[in-house]
Amino acid sequence: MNPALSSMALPLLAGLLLLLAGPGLMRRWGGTLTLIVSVASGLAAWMALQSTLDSSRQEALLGGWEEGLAIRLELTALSALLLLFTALIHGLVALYAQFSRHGVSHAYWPLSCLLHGTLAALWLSGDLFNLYVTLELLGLVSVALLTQSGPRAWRPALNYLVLSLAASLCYLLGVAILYGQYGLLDIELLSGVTENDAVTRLALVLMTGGLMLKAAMWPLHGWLPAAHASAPTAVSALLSALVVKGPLFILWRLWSEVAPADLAIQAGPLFAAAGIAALIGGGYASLRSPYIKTLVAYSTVAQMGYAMMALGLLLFWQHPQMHVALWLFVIAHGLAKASLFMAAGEIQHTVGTTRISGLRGATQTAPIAMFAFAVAGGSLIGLPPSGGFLSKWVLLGPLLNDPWNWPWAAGVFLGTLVSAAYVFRAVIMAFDRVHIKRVNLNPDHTAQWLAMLPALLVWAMALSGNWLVQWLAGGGI
Amino acid sequence: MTVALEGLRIVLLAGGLFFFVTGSLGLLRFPDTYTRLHAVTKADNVGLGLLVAGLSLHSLEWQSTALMLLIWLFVMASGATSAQLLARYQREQDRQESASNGNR
Amino acid sequence: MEIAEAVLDTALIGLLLTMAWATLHTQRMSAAIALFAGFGMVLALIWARLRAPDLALAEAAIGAGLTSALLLRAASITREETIRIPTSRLWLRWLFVTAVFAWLAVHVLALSTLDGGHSLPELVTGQTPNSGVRHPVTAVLLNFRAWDTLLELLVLLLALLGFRQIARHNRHPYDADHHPAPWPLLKAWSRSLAPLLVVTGGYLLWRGSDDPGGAFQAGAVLAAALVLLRLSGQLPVFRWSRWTVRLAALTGPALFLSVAIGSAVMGEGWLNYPDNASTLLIVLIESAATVSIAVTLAFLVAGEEEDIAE
Amino acid sequence: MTIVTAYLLAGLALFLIGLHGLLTLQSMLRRIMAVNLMGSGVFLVLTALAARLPETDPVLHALVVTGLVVSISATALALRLHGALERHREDG
Repeated sequence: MNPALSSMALPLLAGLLLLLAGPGLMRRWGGTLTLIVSVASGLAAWMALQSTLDSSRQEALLGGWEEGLAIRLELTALSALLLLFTALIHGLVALYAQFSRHGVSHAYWPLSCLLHGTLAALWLSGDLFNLYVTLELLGLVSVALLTQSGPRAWRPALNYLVLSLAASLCYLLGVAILYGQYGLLDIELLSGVTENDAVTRLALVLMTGGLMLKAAMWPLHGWLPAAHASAPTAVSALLSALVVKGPLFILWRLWSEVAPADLAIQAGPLFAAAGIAALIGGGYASLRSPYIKTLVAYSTVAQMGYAMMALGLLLFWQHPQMHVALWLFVIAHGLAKASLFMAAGEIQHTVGTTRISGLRGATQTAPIAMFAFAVAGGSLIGLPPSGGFLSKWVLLGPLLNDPWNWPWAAGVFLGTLVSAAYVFRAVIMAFDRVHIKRVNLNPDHTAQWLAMLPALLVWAMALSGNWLVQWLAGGGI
Repeated sequence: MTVALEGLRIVLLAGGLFFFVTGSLGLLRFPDTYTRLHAVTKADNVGLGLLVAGLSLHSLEWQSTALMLLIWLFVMASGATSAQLLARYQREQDRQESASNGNR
Repeated sequence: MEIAEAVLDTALIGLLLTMAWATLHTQRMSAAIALFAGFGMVLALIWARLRAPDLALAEAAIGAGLTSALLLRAASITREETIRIPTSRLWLRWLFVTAVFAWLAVHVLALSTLDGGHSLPELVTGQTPNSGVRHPVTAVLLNFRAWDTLLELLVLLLALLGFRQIARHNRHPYDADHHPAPWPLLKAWSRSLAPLLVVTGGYLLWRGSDDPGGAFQAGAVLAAALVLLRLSGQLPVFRWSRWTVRLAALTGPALFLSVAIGSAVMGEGWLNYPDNASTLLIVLIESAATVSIAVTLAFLVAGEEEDIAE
Repeated sequence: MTIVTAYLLAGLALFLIGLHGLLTLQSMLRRIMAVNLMGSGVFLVLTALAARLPETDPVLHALVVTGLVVSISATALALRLHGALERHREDG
């Protein structure tokens, strides 16, 4: 358990030290310290992952008090993998932010470290109220990061802050009702006690509503496109790849552990249907958006719908393969989305416009960034060598082998079709070399190569697929 | 003995209530800020004084009475000062207003 | 006594709900803010009524005091606008709200009677003696659920960082002539009030281990003192660029985190205070937290005119 | 109609008034106040639940103190953002 705790404490400590150091030192040492912390935290997460392989579930009761009283931190193979994933994404984005020309202001580094620490605290926490505080922390870090790009981001940031406040209050009301009924805040103790009555259903509905709003799942996604498109490139990469996944993780824990089994089975199809609606709604909005970054932001909404569908099917069938598919998808989507946003940021700076029409001839003017965009887009669609393909393959396995489930498989194919539509829309525009959009800036090659890095990692996921599957399935669900 | 005390307590509390009501009534009915400030600070302070006297008879321990007296003193001090500041601020607003429509 | 309590409760609840509704739906903004301050006070009364003195202290200092100061400052910037109350299909909306209320109320009513044996409160009172403090709420805040309090200090710090981000794009740095010189009366009053507030804050902090009080209430009272001195011109503009201010704002979370890591490395586990030193550690953490809460809240309320040369 | 039920229902009503205000009001300052009311409603529900025991439940009181400080910090940031937006719009 100690390596996981150190993987969480390192970024928090680094963030506080950077803040204390002040602007001068932050400009010079901010980037390197953040990179070192990400690498160290990643190593600690790797050791935690290895330790979970033999004893599947480790836990720590903070302060040494008994079960219900102390806050419980749990480490499973999945949370260790998510710790590693968070450290990896933070490292890649820090690398990009450090070396790209239009980098980030010096205040970005402590906030990125604090975001890393908050996410680690969220993956490990096993207490409902502790999850409320981490959710609130996540919302405030995202708003602080959002306001970095100056006045144009203030209105979406304010909208996001007010809505995420209301969402976490809905979640807190649900926690209050659960505590009122069972007198417990600990997830593991609650899972043994909850039964399928009206009060528990009401509490779970409130908590799910709050979490869906924070995870920008389809009917409640309004705030995300404006917020993620107006943020600086590195920030929107972090927000889309990681911050949106926090509430999804809590939703999964809620419905797979706290909710009674028969209630979860009833809720499964609802989630799956909402997921398909999100895939189509988000995809359609992404198709119609005239700006590159809003296209990528709406695709986040669509892909979250895909995660919701995988969650719904998992709840309905309790099939271990669905669990593996859900978390493979989360990792593949994180890497792909980080690469997409970084590539989009680079293309925008090189081409000089934020509109999709400016992409004409981008394969000529910004070749490496466009290649990264296409590769990451391929993983979003699920084209073979990528992580996205791996997760869809694992999901479709049980779906296809008995005819009753074919409608769900049709939903997955429809989602794939829609995501293919909006990715190829941008890529085809880039190959149009007849009337190339004149480029006024000399392209920044190092940044474009860095934008490609996560896309290559998504492809590498296909190679390391069997370890990932073995960890997720074998290491304890 | 206690009947007299009881009677006195009720009279004091009723007096306090009366002053609070007149204070709020003054706040609602008076035309401008200055007169409202008068109503609120003066009437409520006296009301609070009577209330403190009535309540101290109720408990008869010197600690709570001393505490209530301290609170009353503090409310009077803060009430008087904020009334002064508000009145001064209002006068400045009126002066600016008269100056602006004077030279318009 | 039964009727008196019923009258008190109906009065409080009636006042609370009407003020809440009025705050959102009155025409003039200044009236809305006055009602909001009143709402904060009524809520503080209700916390006292529900036998929660810690909350009454915190609500009065934070909810009614600092939030209203923040709202007044925000309202002074926004143009005085009388809002157009959306009256389209008003009754339909209110019908829907009452329907949802009825649905929620039916379920929540089942909670009002405590049927199952809820072991957690007895567990807390049982364990409080060996938690280093006597007051159970402070024991929960700083020992049993110390991880929540640490994360929550980070929440305050992050609100300040977000505040700082906006200041960096702020083209309205503090210029002395723009602000009228504070009146002598205001200066005299704040000079006599500030020591009183500091003493009360210190008292609340110290009493926190045995009776209601503690870091948050003390921090809010000290923040009020700082804001008062700042607005009356006796304190210079709060500058985040000066390292002393940064150190003050960061002591709380930094000390708490180092104690947590120290207990994990040297002691038995994360946030597991050694038994003989738990009281000392809690008092140390609580005073550091009070300092950082006071500086952070003072910054959030009166730190707006920041110099952008940082 | 014990005290606990009365204040539980008052908390719920407060939460719904805040939620309704948040969804229907246009002025951002009012929506920030509405979110504050929602927060107070949830805290009232928590404290009413704490009052069920003869000597109130310390865990819930600690949760509400934490919630209060979380809501003041988020409100302060929201109001600062709103102020910056207003001043930005004035400068054009």
